[in-house]
Amino acid sequence: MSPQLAAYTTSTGEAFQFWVLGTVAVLGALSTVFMKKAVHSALSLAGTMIVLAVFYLANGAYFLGIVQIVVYTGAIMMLFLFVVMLVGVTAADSLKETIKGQRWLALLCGVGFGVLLLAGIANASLKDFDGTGQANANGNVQGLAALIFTKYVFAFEITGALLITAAVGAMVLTHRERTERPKTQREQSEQRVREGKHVPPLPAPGVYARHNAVDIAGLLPDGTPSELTVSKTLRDRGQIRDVSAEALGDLRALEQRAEERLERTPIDPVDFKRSEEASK
Amino acid sequence: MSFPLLTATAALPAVGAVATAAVPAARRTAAKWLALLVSLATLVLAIVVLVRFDPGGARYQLTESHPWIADFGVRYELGVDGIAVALLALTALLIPFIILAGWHDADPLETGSRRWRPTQGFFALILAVEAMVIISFEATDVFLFYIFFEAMLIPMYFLIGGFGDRAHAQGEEAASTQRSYAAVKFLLYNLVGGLIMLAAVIGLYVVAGNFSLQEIAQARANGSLHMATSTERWLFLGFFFAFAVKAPLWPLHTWLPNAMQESTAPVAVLITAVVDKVGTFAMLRFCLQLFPEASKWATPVILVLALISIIYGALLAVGQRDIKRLVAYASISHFGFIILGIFAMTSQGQSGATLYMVNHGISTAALMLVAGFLISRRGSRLIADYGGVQKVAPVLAGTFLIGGLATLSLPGLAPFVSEFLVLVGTFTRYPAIGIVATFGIVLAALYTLVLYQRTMTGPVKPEVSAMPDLKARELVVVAPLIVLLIFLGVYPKPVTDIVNPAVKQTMSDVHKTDPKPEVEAAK
Amino acid sequence: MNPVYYLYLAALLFTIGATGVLIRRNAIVVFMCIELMLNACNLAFVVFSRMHGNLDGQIIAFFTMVVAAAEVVVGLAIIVSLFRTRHSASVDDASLMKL
Amino acid sequence: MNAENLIALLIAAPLLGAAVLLVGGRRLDGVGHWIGTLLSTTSFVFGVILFADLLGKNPEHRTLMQHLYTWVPVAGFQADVTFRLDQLSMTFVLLITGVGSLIHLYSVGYMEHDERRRRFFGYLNLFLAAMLLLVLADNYLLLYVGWEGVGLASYLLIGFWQHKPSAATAAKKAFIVNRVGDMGLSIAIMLMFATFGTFAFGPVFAHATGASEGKLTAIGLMLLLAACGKSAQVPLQSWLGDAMEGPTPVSALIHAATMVTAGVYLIVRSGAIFNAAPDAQLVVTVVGAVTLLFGAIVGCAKDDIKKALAGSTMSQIGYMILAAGLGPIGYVFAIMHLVTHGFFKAGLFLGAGSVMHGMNDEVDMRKYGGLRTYMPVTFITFGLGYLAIIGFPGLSGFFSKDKIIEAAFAKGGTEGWILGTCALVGAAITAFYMTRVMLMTFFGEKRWQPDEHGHEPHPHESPKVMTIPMIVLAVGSVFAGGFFSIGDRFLHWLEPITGHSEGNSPLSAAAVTGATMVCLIIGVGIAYLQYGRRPVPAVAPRGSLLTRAARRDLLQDDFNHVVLVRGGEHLTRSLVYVDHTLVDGVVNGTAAGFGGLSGRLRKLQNGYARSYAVSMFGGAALLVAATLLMRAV
Repeated sequence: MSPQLAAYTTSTGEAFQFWVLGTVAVLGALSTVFMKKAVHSALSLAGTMIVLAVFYLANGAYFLGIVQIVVYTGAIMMLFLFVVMLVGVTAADSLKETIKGQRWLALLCGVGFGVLLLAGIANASLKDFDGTGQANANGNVQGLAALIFTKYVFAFEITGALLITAAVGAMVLTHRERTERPKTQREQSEQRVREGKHVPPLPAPGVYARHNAVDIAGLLPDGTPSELTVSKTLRDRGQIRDVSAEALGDLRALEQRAEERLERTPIDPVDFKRSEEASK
Repeated sequence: MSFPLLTATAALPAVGAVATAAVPAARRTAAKWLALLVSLATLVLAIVVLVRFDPGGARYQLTESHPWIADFGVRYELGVDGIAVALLALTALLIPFIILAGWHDADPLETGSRRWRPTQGFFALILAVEAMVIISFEATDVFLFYIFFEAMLIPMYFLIGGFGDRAHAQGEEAASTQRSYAAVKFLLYNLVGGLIMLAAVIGLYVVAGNFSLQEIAQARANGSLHMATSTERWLFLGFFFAFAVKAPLWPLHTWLPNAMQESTAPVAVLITAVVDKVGTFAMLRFCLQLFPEASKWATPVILVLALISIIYGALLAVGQRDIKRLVAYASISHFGFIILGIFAMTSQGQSGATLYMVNHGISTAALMLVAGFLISRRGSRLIADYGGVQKVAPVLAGTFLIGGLATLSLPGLAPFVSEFLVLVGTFTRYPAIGIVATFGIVLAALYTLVLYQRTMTGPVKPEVSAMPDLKARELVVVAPLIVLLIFLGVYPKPVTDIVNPAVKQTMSDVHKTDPKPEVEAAK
Repeated sequence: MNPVYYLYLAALLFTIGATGVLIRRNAIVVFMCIELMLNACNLAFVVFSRMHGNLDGQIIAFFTMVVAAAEVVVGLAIIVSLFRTRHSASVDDASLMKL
Repeated sequence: MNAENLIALLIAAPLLGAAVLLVGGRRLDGVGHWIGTLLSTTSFVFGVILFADLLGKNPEHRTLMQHLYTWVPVAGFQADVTFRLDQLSMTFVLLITGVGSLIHLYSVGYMEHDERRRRFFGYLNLFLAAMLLLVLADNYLLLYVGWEGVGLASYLLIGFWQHKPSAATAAKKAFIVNRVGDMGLSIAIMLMFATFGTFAFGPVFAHATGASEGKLTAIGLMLLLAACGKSAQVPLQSWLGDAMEGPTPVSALIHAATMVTAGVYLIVRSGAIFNAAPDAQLVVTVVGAVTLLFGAIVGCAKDDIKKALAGSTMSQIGYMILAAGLGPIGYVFAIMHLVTHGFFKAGLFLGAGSVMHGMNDEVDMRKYGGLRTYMPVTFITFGLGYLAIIGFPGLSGFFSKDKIIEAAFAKGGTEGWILGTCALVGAAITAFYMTRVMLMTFFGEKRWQPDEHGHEPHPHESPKVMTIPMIVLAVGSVFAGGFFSIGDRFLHWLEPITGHSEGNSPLSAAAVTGATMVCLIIGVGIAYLQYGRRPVPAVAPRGSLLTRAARRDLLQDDFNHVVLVRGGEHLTRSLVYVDHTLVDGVVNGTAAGFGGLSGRLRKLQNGYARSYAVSMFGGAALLVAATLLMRAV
């Protein structure tokens, strides 16, 4: 881009870009906060970050703009997604507040802080924009490099040390060394017996071999679904498909047909109707 | 540069404390002897100070001065006047007796663990207290004084909370609960006082620009340092509050009975005869010198509080059932006299108050240590558990009686002289207060003699019938104190000669002269 | 348009991020919000750089990114190990510090 | 060698004795009593030497001063250890050391079986030293030392048998009541210091007239309070009766002959002050008059021989105080009565001790009777003492008491009449109760019975070591008065110190003597009718209201008990409560308050990182606000 972009006033193009992308950035930020699922939040954030990268470019920080996209959005946000995948979905995803008054206080503080900050910026006399034209005269990357390896060399070295430490730290934190022998199957079963719950293996999902998907709860003898049969992650996500009503409906229909054939009086049409509805 | 004698008097016990604490666990007796020898050596140094001190000379003598924290004008500045010398000598004198009296107080109950070293700790703490008290008497830098005034609390806290009477009516667990209550109470009271004083010390620095007592007092005297009236009053109150807690003055006194009751007799003596003296001493040295006008302003209230202390302490002593508590309340009454003497602002009152500090130290030590011997024999602090001891242990009873008579200020024993001086000094300026204070001497007779009657006379109780009389070690503790009580009662001139010039200086600091008699009859 | 508007935007994003930190319980989302705040700061730095006509602001933003990367690595590691031991990624479950 | 230098030795001898005997320990048990007696006698010998020296001097120069050292030197406050030996103190020195030595001798026999005899003599010597210090001191502060010193000795001796709770209580009571008096003395000294700038006798007396009368009256009243305490005058008389718990020689020496008369000494010594404070003098005479009647009435009702004598002592000292309050008219006679009283009352007590010694320490007179045949020496000496005290013509008491009654009338005006009448009535009652004691003890039927162990007392005469002092004292009680009065020897001896004036008596001396005689006869007569003619019941009859009250010391003790002891107990108990709940409660309450507050605040620390974050964020917002605000201002 041309140096005059970084001048005192911006071109109409940049203004247009700002207003459009700025709106996108804010919306992205908001949905980062308010999306229920972590994946959605992550994606929204990635969007906001890309918008910011564009803004960096617009402000003459070409290097940073690229880094923002490559490193930040490309690497870090992917890391986030991996972790979301690892951790799965928990009850923490719910937006329901558990600490009393926390939400109202947070909003109050947020609004207050924001207003004050905005007021502060408005108050400051920020009329003079030198623009980065002069600074980027020898190229933005070269300019940055010159600074990093001269003025900020110590900070740079220390940052390097920080990164190494962080890498080692992350490994130490996530590395799990087995300090004890893992339990054998026998010991596990003995423990189950001792605790007295789930003595047999957990029941499998699927009903009557009609459904064998993992998200369909197995039915108990009375026809109600058993939560135990479905994996915890699905349970937490609320992604269980309940087919008990359908099964019961089928049973009813079967019985009715048997009645008809045996020419007995039909039983309880109301129940029948309901089961029909349920099966839809 | 001459030998830093004053530093040496404080450093010796400090070093001794460290050395004593370092004695291996198994060598308990060696630790005791080491502590005793150190305290005796300190006494020798104190006597050298006493001899080198020239009553007619400069106000502060044997001075030492080195910069310490240059940015704040804090200096390591020592110097003694007559009052400080007297109290320095008293402290150095009493510590060997306290150590000797507490010879077995900190023996561990079971000798198994090699890491358990209560004995070493006990004696090291006593020496540490001695070092800090001595340096408080010597410091002429307000900040230096403050540091040690406060630091004293640490070893005292452990002495009170860590060591108590062996036998306890409600069992060891209850005893340790009460002990820690007493220790915490002691600490909190004194910390609050110290905190307020800290604020005043900082305030003083802001106003005066340095911490040197001599410089500030001089600047105050020649008018080059002007303080606004209200500033002076606030600063005065800050200082006075801390000293009144330490002294203790009614109604800030309630920590003393608890502390004295729960600690062993030697530690109780340490509290009331040594540590508390720093409070009254500091009133005389800091409150009056630094804030003469505010002192005069506060005098009426302080006198009334002192008067209440006298009467209230004595009345409560009458009502006590516990020997040590009784002595504690008696001490409160006596501290009332001391404060009365200081703030009566007459030569007699202030000389008397200084003399009183010395005498009270000796007399309380005598009474309390004998009481401690008595308690250790029977294993109870309750007066009602005794009776007829005089019959089985006449020497113990006799020394106890002499200690008691000293407490009630019998003429011929040291406290009489000082008490009378205080009364006379007060009376010449405030007749009504002097007269009411005189009631204190009647009440003193009451609580002392009631105590003696209930414990020592009457039919011999079966529990005390096998009580042994004083042993040689105990006699070595008590006899010199009694000799000293009699000597200073008959011939107090050596002390008054040292004290008088200092009092004269203080009187001129506060711009007060003694009231003139109606008829000039004295030649 | 005055480039100051970028600053307003940065402030807004920062506030949204901060509010998000306060109201979300999922540690991962909280982390994202922190990233958002950092990014808002970076934007401000870049705009300051433009304002002053030198590159120091960009340098700071660069360092911020590096530090943010380190922080994310460690933070996510913490979340993972926390999740392993407590089977939860809720920040409220990590409240052992209370008495 | 100058005679002055002997003065300190007067005190030093018994002091040495006390120190040796009390510190010496068991080794001295065998000889302790002789050491004590020897040193007391030594002191007496020094006294006699000094007396001879004084007699050899011109009456105007009979004051010897010995300055030992400066005691308490504080700016403006100068207390010296200086002794003053003049005619007044000389009189006392001779009385104290003389009677004291006799009683030491007597005690050798009386205390023979007491295992703590050495200590007893140590205490006696201590008493002598303190008493001598009291009368020899040249300033009030030194006098105060002696004053409290005798109090201490009295305390130790009353409580000598301290295994008896009654003795220990009596000792404590004596000391504390005395302390109330001592308070008066110390206030008096303070007043003197504030008024004169000194409290040495010489300057104070010389400038007494220069001070305002109000101050002098105050000093006088405070001195009177002191005297009341020490001399058992109303209202501080209650301890004397109980003090009879002590061994009898102690009652004789301390609580009859010497210590209790210290109050009289104090008033006479301070004559210069009282002379300038007529109001104070009036109060002194009133106290004296009241006490002489009070003591006499109490003496009438007591069945305990020692307590009856104690009442009598109180009454006789009342006479002396009365005389001392009359001013120069009475000073000499106060002292003269004091000396003669010292003889006969000591003799009477020793006699009583001798009776008890023979009667297994029985003190109830109703269990005596007819003892004159069993113990003739005691009977005769006691009888002579009896005649002396009731004022039988020619014996000591006659001369001294008669003079006091005369002096009372000589005060003039209504006061004179009232005081004189009181003194006369007192004389009659004295005659009554002393006759009663005499009759109940030595006359009538024998009334003693075996005690609960079945031991019947075998009354017998006491050993020589006890009877000799009694005889000497009896001789004194017979002749001392006459010796003093003939040619007004005593008057001339003391006059340079105390001054003397005749006053203006509305009655002639003969009339007073006549009236006294009449009173005497009435008193003796009534007693004879009541106790001589009729057998004495072995158990005391219930008696009239007055008798019953008198038996209880006219209820004064009950008053003390209810008001002071009980009231004091309640006061201290409630103060202990207040201290615990209120003064300490405020502190503990503050502590509890902080504890509660921190409990509340702790709830804010809920452990949720998000909560903390909110507060951080809020803080940040506030900081921004503050910054903006500061910039705006």
